[in-house]
Amino acid sequence: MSDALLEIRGLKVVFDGFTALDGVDLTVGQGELRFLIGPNGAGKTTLIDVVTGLTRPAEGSVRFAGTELTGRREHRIVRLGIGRTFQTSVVFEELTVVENLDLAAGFRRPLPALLRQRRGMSDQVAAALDTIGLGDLADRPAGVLSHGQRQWLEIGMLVAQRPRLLLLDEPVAGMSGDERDRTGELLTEIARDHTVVVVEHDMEFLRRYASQVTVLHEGRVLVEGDVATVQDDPRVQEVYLGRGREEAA
Amino acid sequence: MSARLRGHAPFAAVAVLLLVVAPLALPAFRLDELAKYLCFAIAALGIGLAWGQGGMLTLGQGVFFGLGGYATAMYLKLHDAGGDLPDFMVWSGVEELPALWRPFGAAGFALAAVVAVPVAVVLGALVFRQRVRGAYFAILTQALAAAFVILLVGQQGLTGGTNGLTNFYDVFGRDPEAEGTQRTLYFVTAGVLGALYLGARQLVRSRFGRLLVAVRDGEDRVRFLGYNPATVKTVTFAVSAGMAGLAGALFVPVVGIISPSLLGVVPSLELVVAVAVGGRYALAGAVLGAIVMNYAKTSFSEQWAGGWLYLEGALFVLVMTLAPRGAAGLYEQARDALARRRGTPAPAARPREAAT
Amino acid sequence: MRKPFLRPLAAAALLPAALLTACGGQDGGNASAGAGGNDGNTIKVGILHSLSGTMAISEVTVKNSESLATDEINARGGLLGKRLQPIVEDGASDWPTFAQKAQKLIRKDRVATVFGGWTSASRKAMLPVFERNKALLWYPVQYEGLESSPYIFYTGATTNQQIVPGLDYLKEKDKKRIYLVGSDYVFPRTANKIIKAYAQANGMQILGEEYTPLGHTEYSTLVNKIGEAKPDAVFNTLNGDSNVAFFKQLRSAGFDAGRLPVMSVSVAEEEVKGIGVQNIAGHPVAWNYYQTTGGRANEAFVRAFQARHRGAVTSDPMEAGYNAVHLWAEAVRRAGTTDVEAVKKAAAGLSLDLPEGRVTIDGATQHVHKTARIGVVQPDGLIKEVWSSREPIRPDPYLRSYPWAAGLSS
Amino acid sequence: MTSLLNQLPIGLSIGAVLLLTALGLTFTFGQMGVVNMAHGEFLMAGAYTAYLLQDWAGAQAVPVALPVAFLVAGALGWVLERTAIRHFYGRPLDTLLLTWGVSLILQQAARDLFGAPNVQVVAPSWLTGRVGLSGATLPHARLFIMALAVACVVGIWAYLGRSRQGRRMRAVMQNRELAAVSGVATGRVDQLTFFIGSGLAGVAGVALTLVGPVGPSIGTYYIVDAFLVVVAGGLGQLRGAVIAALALGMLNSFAEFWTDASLAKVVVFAVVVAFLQVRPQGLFVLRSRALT
Repeated sequence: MSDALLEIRGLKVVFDGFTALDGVDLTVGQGELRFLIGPNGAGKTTLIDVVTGLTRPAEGSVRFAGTELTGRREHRIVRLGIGRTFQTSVVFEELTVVENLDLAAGFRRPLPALLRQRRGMSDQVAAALDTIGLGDLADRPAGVLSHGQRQWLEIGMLVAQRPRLLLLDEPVAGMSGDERDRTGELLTEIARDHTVVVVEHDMEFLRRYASQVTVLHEGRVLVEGDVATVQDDPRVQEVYLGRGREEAA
Repeated sequence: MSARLRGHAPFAAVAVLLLVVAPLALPAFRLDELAKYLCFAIAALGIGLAWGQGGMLTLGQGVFFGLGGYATAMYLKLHDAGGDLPDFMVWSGVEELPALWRPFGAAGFALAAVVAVPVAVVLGALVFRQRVRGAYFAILTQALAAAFVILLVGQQGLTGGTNGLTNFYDVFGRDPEAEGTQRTLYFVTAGVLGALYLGARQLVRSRFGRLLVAVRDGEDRVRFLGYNPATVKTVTFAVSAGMAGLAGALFVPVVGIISPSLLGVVPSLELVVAVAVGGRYALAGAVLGAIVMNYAKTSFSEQWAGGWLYLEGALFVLVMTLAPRGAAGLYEQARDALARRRGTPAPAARPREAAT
Repeated sequence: MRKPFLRPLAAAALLPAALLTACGGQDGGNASAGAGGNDGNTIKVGILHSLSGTMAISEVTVKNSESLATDEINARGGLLGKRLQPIVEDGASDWPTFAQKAQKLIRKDRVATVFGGWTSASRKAMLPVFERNKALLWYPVQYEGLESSPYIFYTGATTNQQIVPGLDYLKEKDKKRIYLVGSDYVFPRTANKIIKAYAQANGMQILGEEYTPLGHTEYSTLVNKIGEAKPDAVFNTLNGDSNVAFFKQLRSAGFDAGRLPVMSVSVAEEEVKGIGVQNIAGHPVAWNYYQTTGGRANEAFVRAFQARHRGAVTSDPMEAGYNAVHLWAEAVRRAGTTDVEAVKKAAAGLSLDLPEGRVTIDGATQHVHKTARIGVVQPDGLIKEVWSSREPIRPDPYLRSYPWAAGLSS
Repeated sequence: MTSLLNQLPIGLSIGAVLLLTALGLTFTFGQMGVVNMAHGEFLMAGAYTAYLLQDWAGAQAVPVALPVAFLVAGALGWVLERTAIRHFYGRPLDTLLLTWGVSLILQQAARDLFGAPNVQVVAPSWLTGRVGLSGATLPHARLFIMALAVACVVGIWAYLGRSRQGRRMRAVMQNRELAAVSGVATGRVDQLTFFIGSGLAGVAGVALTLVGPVGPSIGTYYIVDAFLVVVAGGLGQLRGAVIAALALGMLNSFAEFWTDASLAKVVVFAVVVAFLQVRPQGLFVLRSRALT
């Protein structure tokens, strides 16, 4: 499996006696766009939290390009080339759009360079700004952005980090129809030259943009495969139709 | 270009006021008082940086102020004693110069402000690495100030106890009570304040400054941008401590005394109050807050002693409830309102009041 | 986004600077007025105590008795044909403020003399200001000795007028095993050094020496240690609120005055009420003056003071402050001027009948001869004298005349 | 040896004082994120309540004052919550500074109302005795404080666990948003929490008149230690506060026995800092999945 970028084996996470993940195996290949779905409490976000160092697993291993990630601190994992977004977007409202992007692009800078003022825009930042299409708002504080724009800015910040693996946690939650389309296009564009894992509830969005899907249920992997296979799987239908239909809508 | 010039005009105006007008208009002892306020303003600048920009509410700046102050005072004492024991050690029954004092004989002044920095680095590294923050950090620094005072007071032979260190006869070759010396010290203090202000402003505008604001508003998010917030905070905390140390180092020759009562919980809090009233998000607000509040305290207690506590308390409650961004924030609001009436677009987005 | 950092600077800077400048102008005008506080029809004197902060509780009472004294002098026709004009300043329980206010009184107000201070720390902070400006300070509180500034007059007791007599009394009562308890600051530490030297020379035994931080309120461990050591008496140099906690906890652990007398040197009539009479009644204290001290001068003093402050008690530091004003005024009368050097010369050997009895200034040390008095706290909260040195004791701040104290002040 | 044994009950009684002073804070700080620096002045209000009741209740002022002080301090807290603190939820640092301003005003007000010197609160005679306990002696006053602390803890525990209001309070403590959408009027719960937290300070203030001074600045003597207990115990954690208070009480007792009072304070502080290195969130933590 030389092209596997992320390899998760036997992952178990326990919160105060509640088992959130129970022996999850997952492999994401280089260049892949993978969707992670499942009803509430299935452990999707927990899985991302473990990969990015926010949560410590009780058992199991997470290897990224051959490096073990468990036990490393969050910023170290980012420096290895993994970036993520959060369900509720966190951009720095007092900083301008460009400053937000510049910050994201800058963690490789040495300390002395940090002490200088930013002049203009680096290519990296300009490219990210172009990708997310917020050029008009470049010098406005992020606090004035709409919800959708903030999500895009977050994605832009992620791109500006130049990670090898992007983890997006519900990028279209709370978006209007137009914004979803725009985000979908953005996602497709990014997936062209990045490895991306998307956690999503929205089945419609899933059908339009996903190819490979992993379904989690009660802390375990239920099904894995392409969209059609997964949708037709009776177990998935049971899980979703039984209780989760309204959540998925 | 003209905008940049305009940006510097207020600074120049204040510089002229402090360096030319005040020395000409004020009698010597008022100038000496102003010099004292400027020392507090230097410490306040550090708090503005750590708290306003970095979100670290440090209630123990008195500790660093004290480290700087005691270092200078120890140097001056040794210098006065000229090879003998400092006077207070004689009363306290100390017979031989303690080892702790020896280094301060020579390069005392150079050491003065520097002492605070490594202490802050060690403390910051320990505390921030473990993600102790917000109210926890505030309470911890407050307890540190309390413990530091107890320690200082308990070691009378080393520190002069509650009396502190005072009675210096010779400050760098000059009589500290002479008006000429006081004038010189005033200029030195004002100069240091100006330089530190410009330095701090540069820091705030730099990428590091942007990063610091990001850490303040979303420490955990910053971690996922690949930075270690603990490092950013430790560096800022150390810079802020260094400023407090320098303030203490200048305070000693200006006022002629350093004692534990200047470093405890209450004086540390009063510095923070001054910053809050002046405007925590603006460095200039912090500086001016310290000057105005200390001036008000002096002149108010000359008129109605008990009333100062009411005034300070009430002012504080009002500022926190009605204008949490302090005087500087009010000024900005007024300016924006004016700009809106003239039809120019107002710069949007104020910093949110940081949660934790 | 970035400009705003500077703008408020200009706006707000104008306010305090303008204010300072404005009052600076005033100051300049005053500064040129007559020297030595001798200004036309008035003589200015400074009164500098903490009117706010933690020390206000004690110092305000001294300010009141000093004001009483200046008013008495004015009522009797003033001094050198002029009225005394007291200028009251607040030291705010903050030692640098004491130094700066002293400087203001001397340089701006040009006062003839200053009465002020309570804590050693405030005196130490003011000392260089008075010495450099060659101005006079009258310090009215008992203190730890080992000081004799040519520009300070000390009207409170030094150690040989309070601590040493206290020890003499304990020795006389055959209390030979002593436990030392004090707040952690200069006076208790110095006092205890003296006590230890005295004990060694007089066959007394020091069973323990404990200090607690100022404002400490938890004494159960200390009481336990005392209980274990089983001393005959405790010598107490605790300060302020700590005394309340100490006496309450000592009593509730079963130690009353009969079982374990506690000799206090910082508990006067003022403090007894807060401690609770039932907690301290029967314990001895050492001072030079009590409200109950006999004599016409004291009757008049107590009457005058209580006429102004109903229900108030008079205590040793208050009386020493009152004395300071009268002693200075008498010295000025004799010198015929308020000039500092002339007043100092006239004050040497000066003797007056004051509430505590005959008080004489010792020219060499600028302290006063004082009668030592041991009192016992009464159930009504006042203190009754049970022992006295009869004669005023010559002040000896460095304890040079006591062989056992050799080496204490090196 | 007996005196060393004596330190055990002394440690317990120091712990009881710490617990009483900190108990209210675990509520206001824990549930509401309010760093109430005026908590010490609510203690003071309780102490002065006992003083004022002496005229009426005579020597039994202390027990009579307990419920009254609870109401008085609680009312003060409630007014503070309604007028100022409710605008500050989610900004603990601002509440810290705000309440410090309030504490300055209350201290000066006490000075103006009751005078700067300490006042006298006479303990009832049944609280002045002591009991022997296998060589160790324990004053009745200390036993009373311990019993009061136990009573308060049990009362709070029962209230939180058994009553409807208490369960609502716990719900808000654990997840404010969820409680709000489940129909809990969080605003009313906040008012009640602040009332109870402040009221507990009043009760502690009455108890402290048995062992300490009664004056305008007593709040400042207890506040820093009380916060250390809350920080070490973990926010809003009753059992955390109990264990932390007892542990710090014991530590204080033995550290002072072997060294002195000043050093004992420094030791306590150092231990708390070291402890926070191991457990930055205190003894017990409320888990939350949100990225704060």
